[in-house]
Amino acid sequence: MRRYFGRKIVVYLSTFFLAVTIDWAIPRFMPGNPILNLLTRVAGRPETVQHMYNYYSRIFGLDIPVWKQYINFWIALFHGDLGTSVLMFPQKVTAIIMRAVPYDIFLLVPAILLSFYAGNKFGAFAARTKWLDNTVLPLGYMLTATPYMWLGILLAWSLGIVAGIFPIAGAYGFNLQPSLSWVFILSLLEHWFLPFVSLFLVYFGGWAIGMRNMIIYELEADYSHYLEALGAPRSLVRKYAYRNAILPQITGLALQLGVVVAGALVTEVVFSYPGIGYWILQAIQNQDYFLIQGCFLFIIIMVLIANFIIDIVYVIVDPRTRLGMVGGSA
Amino acid sequence: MLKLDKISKVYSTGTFGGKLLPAVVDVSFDIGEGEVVSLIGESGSGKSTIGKMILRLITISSGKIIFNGIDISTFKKNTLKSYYKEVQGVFQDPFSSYNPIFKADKIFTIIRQEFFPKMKDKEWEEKVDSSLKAVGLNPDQVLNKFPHQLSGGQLQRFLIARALLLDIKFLVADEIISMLDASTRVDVLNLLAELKSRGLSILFITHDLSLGYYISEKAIILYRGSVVEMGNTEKVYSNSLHPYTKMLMASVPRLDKKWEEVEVELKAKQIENTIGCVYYDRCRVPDKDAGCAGSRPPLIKVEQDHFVACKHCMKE
Amino acid sequence: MSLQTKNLRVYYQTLRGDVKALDDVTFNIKDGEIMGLAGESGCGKTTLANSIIYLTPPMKYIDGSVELDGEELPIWDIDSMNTFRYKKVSIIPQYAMNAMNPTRKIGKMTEELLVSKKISYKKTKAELDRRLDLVELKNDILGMYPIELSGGMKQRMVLVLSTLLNPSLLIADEITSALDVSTQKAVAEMLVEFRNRKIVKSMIVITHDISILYQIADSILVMYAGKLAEKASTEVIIHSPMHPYTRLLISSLPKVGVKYSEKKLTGIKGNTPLLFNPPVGCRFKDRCPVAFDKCIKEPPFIEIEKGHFVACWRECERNA
Amino acid sequence: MTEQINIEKSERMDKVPVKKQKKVNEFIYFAIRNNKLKIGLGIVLLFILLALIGPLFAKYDWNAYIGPMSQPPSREFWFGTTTFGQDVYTQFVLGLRATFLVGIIGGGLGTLIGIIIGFVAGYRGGIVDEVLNVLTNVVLVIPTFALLLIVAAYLKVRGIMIESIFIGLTAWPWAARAIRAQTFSLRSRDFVDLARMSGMKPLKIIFTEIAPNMMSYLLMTFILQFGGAILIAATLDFIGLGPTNTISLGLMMNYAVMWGALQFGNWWWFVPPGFAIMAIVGSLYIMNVGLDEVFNPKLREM
Repeated sequence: MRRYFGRKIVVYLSTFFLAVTIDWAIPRFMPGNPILNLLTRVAGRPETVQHMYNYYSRIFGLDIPVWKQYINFWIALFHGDLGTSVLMFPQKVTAIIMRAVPYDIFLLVPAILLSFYAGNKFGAFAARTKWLDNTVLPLGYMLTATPYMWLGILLAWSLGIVAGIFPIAGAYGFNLQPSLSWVFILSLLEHWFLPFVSLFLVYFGGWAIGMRNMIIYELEADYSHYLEALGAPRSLVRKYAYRNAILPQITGLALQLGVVVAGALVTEVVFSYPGIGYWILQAIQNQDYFLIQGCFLFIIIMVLIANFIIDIVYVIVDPRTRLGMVGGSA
Repeated sequence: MLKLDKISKVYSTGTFGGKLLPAVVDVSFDIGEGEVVSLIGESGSGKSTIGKMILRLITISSGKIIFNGIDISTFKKNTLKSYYKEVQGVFQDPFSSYNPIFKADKIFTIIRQEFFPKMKDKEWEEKVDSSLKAVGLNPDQVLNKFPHQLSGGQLQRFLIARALLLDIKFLVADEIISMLDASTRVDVLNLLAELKSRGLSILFITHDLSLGYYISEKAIILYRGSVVEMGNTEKVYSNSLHPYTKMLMASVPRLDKKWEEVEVELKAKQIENTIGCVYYDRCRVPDKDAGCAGSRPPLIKVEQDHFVACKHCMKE
Repeated sequence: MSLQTKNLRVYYQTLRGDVKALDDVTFNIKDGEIMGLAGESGCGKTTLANSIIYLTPPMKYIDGSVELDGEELPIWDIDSMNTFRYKKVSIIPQYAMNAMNPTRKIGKMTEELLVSKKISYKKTKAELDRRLDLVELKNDILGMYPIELSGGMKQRMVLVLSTLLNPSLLIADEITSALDVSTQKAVAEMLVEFRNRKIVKSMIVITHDISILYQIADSILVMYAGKLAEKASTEVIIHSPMHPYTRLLISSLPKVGVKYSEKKLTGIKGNTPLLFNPPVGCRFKDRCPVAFDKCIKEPPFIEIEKGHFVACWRECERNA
Repeated sequence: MTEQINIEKSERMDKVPVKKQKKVNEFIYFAIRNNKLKIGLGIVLLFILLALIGPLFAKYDWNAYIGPMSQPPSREFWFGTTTFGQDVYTQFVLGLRATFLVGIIGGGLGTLIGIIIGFVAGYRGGIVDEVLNVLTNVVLVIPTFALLLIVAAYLKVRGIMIESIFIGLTAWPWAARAIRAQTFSLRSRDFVDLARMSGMKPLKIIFTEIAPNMMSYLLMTFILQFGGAILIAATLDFIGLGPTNTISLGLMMNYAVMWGALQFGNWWWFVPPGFAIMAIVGSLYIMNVGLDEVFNPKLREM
């Protein structure tokens, strides 16, 4: 078990180190001069130009040796300083991210957990039931092959514009101010629903087929055959197979997190939902490199933390890892 | 011709916070020309590890293996190839020894490519035919077939024929008949005995005591990586001294004698005495003492050609 | 009469046609009998075991019957067999090492299995503890996961588990082959002990190692290529076998004390036939040293002496 | 399929033995009876055909404002027109081409890197394996999408090629891991030891002994990588980080949303590209399950 976590920590630290380095290196080594790009963008506002020029020179300044720039980057990072946004000048990048995060959590956590539960149940139910396997599971494959934004667009168009049931932009009504009133909460939920459903459906398809494939192997495992040979009812055999098949699904969740997050980003773009994804699009369109960098690092850190939590959950649910026998396959 | 000098193998289980696992500990013995030596042990005793070390398939952690006066770890590309020309191995699972998607002959083709690239087709065919005949196979029946079309016994002989294509002096036979059916076992065993009479040296690795007795003149009993008893086969069998050897002898199911009443060990072999006698935890010799637990007994000569690693057993 | 099979025929369905894995199998086992089932790989041993308890595709029931304690087993019907499985007939499978759910504690798994068969775990618990004691396992094993056990321990745990409901018939399929000789002996002797204590009425012990059967079995049934070759008491099979196959098989076994240089043993020439289209008549005739013209016809499996059944024309003639 | 072809190639034989034919037959037998494989392959081939010959029927430049704005599908404009009056059909078939290109290059590169790393790590073992393992795991936990995003954001000019290569460079860890595991298990088989005892060089052992056994597996890996690359590309394109000099299915959706296709109800603009991606990738996945059933007897329906 110590080895298992030792390995994980090496991976996490290396990943974090690598990500920060990439984040630092890209604007410095990519073709073109980011400072000039930025300055052309803000050229219309003379009062900020001088200020920003000084600021950028300090960050990208050629007078400081490269290694010092690198170290300064790390120091700033540990002080929670990801720079200042150009788009929202003079707001700090961290402040923008922190404002967006609650929306992401609100959207992602229920979508992941509910789809994980429902998808696995459904996949297990469909496996080895011939007609379901042949009719409903292809649907699962199609769902997991659906581009997130497309499903979002379809839902926004059909339920939002054509049917007019749900709003399709923002996190709450434009005429409302955040407050703890019923009107506001209702508006929040209304705006939340479509992005949630479009994420949920795609994730659901993925879990369902994943479970279907896993449980078939478990149902063919020796322990399943032994139970059947002793005349145990189908329900017990399936229960065991399900419990064992869910373990690789948990690992799957850890590995899929990156994809899951990407899905959330584009879905937020479709629905102009003010999470990180929305800000990334804004940052890209306005060439706000500090905001892009900040969002990138933030996503990395979040994914690593989520991964770590999943690892711990895995160790708790699988006795084999606890006993240190299969810890090697990090 | 082959001499093992205090060889050990330690497996480490990973780079990060790994454990060290000794598989073979200070094993020394030697095999002369035309001699068959049985290496007998239960699963996990390190017997296959020794075979693989001789075949240079795994590295030796410490100690030396000397073949005709040369340390085999010094062999590099070409010298290693000439080593393989003289030393070959056959393994337990006949089906795993063949690449399932190719025909069984592939193992011959490889030999030709690597060792006899210049040989003419005709000459090669004759060579293959004669070595197949030497192992009692009919070339027409076994050539040009896929492994699953041949029986286990045929496959094992086929492998021996492969070794015979080379000019081998030494063969490592690792459990080569344990997966064969009773009816064909003896034939493969007899084939080994025949090769021996032609001057081939064989290390016969087995867990089956009766097989060891049938074919070898020297027996080595291995327990958890250490030699506990070795010597002339008859002496080791009829005058077993080490409590482990005795226990083994009593547990073997025989056809001529019902099982004797001997205490058998049921506990998991988890507890491990790492500094003392390897058998300390399971040993039932009444006068086992702190000395047994504290230091590993060396192999002591009890009679001509008979050694045992237990100081309490010699008195009898 | 504990177990009685009559003209049992079970085939394997494959793309290339049916494999006649069990062809016209008729034998019986008395109460209290441990019958050893011996033969080379692919002779139908495991098929026979599975047919009696767990006949699933690609295995296909053709005809014949199996009676246990005078009651016919509906072996062709997966569902109605469930009432007999475990309670009347039970198995220790070949894969006993992996037979327990790796992520369940052993005790918990036992409990769930019993409950699923509508049996109270609480009431059985005392007996379970006694049985564990009998096989020299501590009962805290119930709080462990299978991975924490050694091979021999798992084997014994499955022995206890499979026999917990005192089945009439226990099938032990190659349970000692994966074990070291020392543990092998212990496990084999436990099988005998279970019979002696009448936990299990009778047993079929399948192994390719005849010398183990000599130690524990009362009778031995030798199979060859999906057919029965010979059945008799253990002593008779080992010391005065009649079927040429049995004879050759036994004489080819090396024994401690036999040396190549002193007594050269011989094997059986040829290979076992493929069962897609088995040879007509006696299936052993192509390898048989004493085959003659009559072997073109199929020899019946008949009782030549009391309790000694053989399927061989030579023996028929000699006795006729 | 590849496995069988490989047998053919590597063995120069004049007469075909019975058993071998049976093996090929068995594969074909199950392949043509496997609906998943047939339907999946059929749909994918249909789209490939459309991508190949579709552009030949396109009458316009994809970027030219050629007709009336926001026209629904008609005889003149098969898939209708955009808010600016561009022909959706032309965009769609060219986008399909781009999609398959990304799949082949991105998926191919991902598979290739996966194969190299998987083979080396699995065959060499030891410290090399440990290091490659950490590398694989590091790339595996990085949300590669976020990485692509930051790289793409800084690249001013982007073509399909660049996009595919970056996708390939980040998508391999899955494949590497799976191939490593397979190689590792094959490596410990005795026939590899036998090859070593014949003095064969490691590279030759990998390519002549290990790889041929994994052909079906490698094929399936490629299919999965292919589908994955298409999805990632669509996502990147959608947030405006796709190619800057051509059209793609993801870009079509991007433009559609950006220029009010939803509000104007121009469904013909955003439905076809998304549908095509879903159908292609979904069919690939279904095809993969079919192949798995064909190759793996355990999974065949009972």
